[in-house]
Amino acid sequence: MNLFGKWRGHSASRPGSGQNARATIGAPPRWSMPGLGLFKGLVVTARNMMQSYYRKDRMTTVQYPEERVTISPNFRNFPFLCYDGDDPVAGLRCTACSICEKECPPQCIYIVLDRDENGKSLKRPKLFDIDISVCMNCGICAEVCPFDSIYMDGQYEMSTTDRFGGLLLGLDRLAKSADYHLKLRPLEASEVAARRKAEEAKKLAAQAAKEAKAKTDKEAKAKAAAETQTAATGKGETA
Amino acid sequence: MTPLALLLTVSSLLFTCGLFAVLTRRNAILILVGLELMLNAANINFIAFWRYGPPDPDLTGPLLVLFSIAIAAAEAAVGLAIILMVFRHTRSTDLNRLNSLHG
Amino acid sequence: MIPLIPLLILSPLILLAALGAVWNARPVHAALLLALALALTAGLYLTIGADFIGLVQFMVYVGAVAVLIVFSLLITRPGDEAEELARRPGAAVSGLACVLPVATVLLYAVSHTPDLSSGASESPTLPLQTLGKALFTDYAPAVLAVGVLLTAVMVGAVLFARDPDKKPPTPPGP
Amino acid sequence: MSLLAMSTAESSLWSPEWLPRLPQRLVEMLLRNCHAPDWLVTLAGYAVAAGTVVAVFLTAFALLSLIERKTLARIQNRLGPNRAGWFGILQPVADGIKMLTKEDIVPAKAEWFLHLMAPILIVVPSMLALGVIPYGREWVPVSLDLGLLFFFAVGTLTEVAVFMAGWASGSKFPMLGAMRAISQMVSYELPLIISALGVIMVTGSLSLPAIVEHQGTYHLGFIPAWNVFTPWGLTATLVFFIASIAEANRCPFDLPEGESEIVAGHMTEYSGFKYALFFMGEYLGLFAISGLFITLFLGGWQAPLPGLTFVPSWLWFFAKLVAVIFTHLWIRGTFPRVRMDQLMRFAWLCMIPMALLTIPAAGIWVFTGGGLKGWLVIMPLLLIPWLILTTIHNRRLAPQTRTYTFADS
Repeated sequence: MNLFGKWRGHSASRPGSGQNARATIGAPPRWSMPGLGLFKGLVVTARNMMQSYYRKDRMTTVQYPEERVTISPNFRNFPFLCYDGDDPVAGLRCTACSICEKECPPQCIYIVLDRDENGKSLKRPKLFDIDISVCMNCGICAEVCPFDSIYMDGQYEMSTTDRFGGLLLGLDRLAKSADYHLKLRPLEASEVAARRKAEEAKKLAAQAAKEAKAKTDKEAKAKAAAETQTAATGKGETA
Repeated sequence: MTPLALLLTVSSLLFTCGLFAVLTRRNAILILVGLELMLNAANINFIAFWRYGPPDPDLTGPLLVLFSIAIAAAEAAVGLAIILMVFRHTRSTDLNRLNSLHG
Repeated sequence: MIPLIPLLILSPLILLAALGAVWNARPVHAALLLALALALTAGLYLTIGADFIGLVQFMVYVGAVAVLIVFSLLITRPGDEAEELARRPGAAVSGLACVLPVATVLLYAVSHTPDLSSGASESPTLPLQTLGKALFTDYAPAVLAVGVLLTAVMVGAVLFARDPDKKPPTPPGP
Repeated sequence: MSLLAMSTAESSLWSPEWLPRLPQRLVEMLLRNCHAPDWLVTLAGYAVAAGTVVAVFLTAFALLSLIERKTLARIQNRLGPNRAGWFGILQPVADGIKMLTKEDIVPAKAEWFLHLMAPILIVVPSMLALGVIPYGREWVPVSLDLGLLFFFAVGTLTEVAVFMAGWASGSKFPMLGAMRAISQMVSYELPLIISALGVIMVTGSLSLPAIVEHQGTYHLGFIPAWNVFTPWGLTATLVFFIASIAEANRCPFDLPEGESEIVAGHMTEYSGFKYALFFMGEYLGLFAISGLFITLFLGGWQAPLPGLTFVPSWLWFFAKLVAVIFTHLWIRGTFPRVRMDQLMRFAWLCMIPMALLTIPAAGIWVFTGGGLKGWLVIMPLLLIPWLILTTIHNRRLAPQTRTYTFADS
């Protein structure tokens, strides 16, 4: 009654197909006991069932709300904004350059630049909204950000009963500290931190150099002026 | 009215119904329906006479009904097989369309 | 008169179902009503003591014949309902003209049937042992004949139903 | 009337053997003390007996719907439903509430009357069939002389019901599903009934209690004389079991409702309570056919060893029922669904010949008086055709060798 009979030649033509590969490679049997295949299948499922009660490695189910799998550092979901230090407003890396806003394929980012009373840019966002009901998690915003400000988050429990306000993330919910980023994706974050530190140091050094140069210039200028003065007085004296 | 007369009346009316179906229907399968009704009417007669007639230790009536049921089943099977074959030929079970020998 | 009550209930139901089977314009309804009529007849047999016959009738007629009819109705896609309705009055007249004489004769014969029930026992049951013995002794030739018939029918039905143009089924390649 | 006679035997009222009949007997005693007329006592007794059976099997249905999911989950190394209550024990309740509160949709093109009747007609035959099975030595809800015939006769009603469901829904998938279901049921009913004929021949009765009584002795003092332990009985058991899987529309013969092909077959257009009724009918049918299987071949309520008769007989019946149902679940968890042509060819070219062979085999068994002689005569009669048939089948059904043009590089 081998309804689901051996697929003769089929397994043999596929090298290394699972654990039965060795058994089926080679000459297929001309005749096998009818019903034996069915019986073998039953044995397999019976073993599955029995072992599911005492072999923990068989059961891969994770009881979600109580247990969770640790997410991989490569897991990425909706974006968030990174800030340094403790103050989410002052330490925000974002400069409201709105590159991400322009690059976003589904256009789910909305940025308003903060200005002072004279209309001069304060280089920080007054408004930074991401509509995660529109966002498609592509990560382009994180790619293009030149200020290491926007990264993809690992947070996946975003469900809410408020389908408009609840899914529109503002600055208050987007801003997360650099420490959070470090915890979420240690490798990338420490790299970024090191790079930023180096840049900072370079900038500081450059500034220091500039200051030093300015100082030396000034000194030189003063010296030159003094020299010309003395020269002039000297000339006057000589004249 | 005695039970026998009642059953006989039912059986004759059933037979009439079946005959009517055979005469008026055009769909071959529904003609078979009429035939089944007629056979059934005959069976009722056998049972009625066995039950309400004189004692019948040989069980002639029920035995005849058994054979009649077997033959009715055979008749239905063959009839429907023929109808299916005709249908395959002419794409119709309307007996009025079976008017030419050269299908 | 008490044994008459189930008969009085079942008989009109059988006739109504049969009328429906005969006169319903939708073939599938007609076939289902035929099944109902046959099932009610089986019930009639059960109430008057022919248990075995009733159950056999139910099994063969409802389970096999009615289902077969219904099934072939499905396969053959019966014709237009409107056409059927259009030719109904004429069909009814001619059909009745043919059928009424038959019905008259039959009912006349029934009304002149002598009352035989005086000799009948009160509630006879169908003795299965006797039935079986009779089938395999006195009626053995008939049983054999029916067996041959059924075999022939099975073979014949298979041959008829086979599609002549179809090639023999090839083993299914994956 | 036998029921009335039994219930007057007051002496054994409180023995465990009588436990399932207790409600019925209490009602009868109560009514008799109130000087109710005899017919009323009988009627009420039957009603309560029927109510007991229905209550038992509806509970079993609810439990099975959970156990099936749990077992299948374990076979697939999952956990199964475990949220509603302790180990998911309230899952059937949750399912029931869900089904009952769903909207009951009747499609615009449906025939509402037939659409309504179909689920009812699915449930009724299964319940009727459950009524004639002997569950215990003293627990036969309705003892019919023609019990087996009644069972099969009532079972045929399911086909009509399935057809009604498929046709009355007025759409394509139900129609296709119904056609598949009917052709499958008609094809597998034949081996089902024919394989039961051997039992009838050996027992000489159509009464199910008599069939169980006939299997009540023990060979050599410990091998129960069940029909399965005879050569013809073994063949008939296998044929009957396979046919019963097909009759119950279960995997691997669940083509009528093959989800991946035709949505849900004849149940596609049903929702809410009617859909639940279809499921109930299916599961009750499974119980009924498994109960009949146990009665015919596995000795009914007989104990497997002579020393174990102190356990109430109905407990043995239900233990066997659990085993048979578990086998059904196991098979469902193991085998993939067959194709329509495989199904048909298997029924007509393998099952029916084997079923037919069990009839002469049973005759020879009776004629030779069983024992070793019977085995020696009958085994070749059954084994050789089986090997020939299955070998032919294997050869014809085996898929051809695949040749990969690009994949093997």
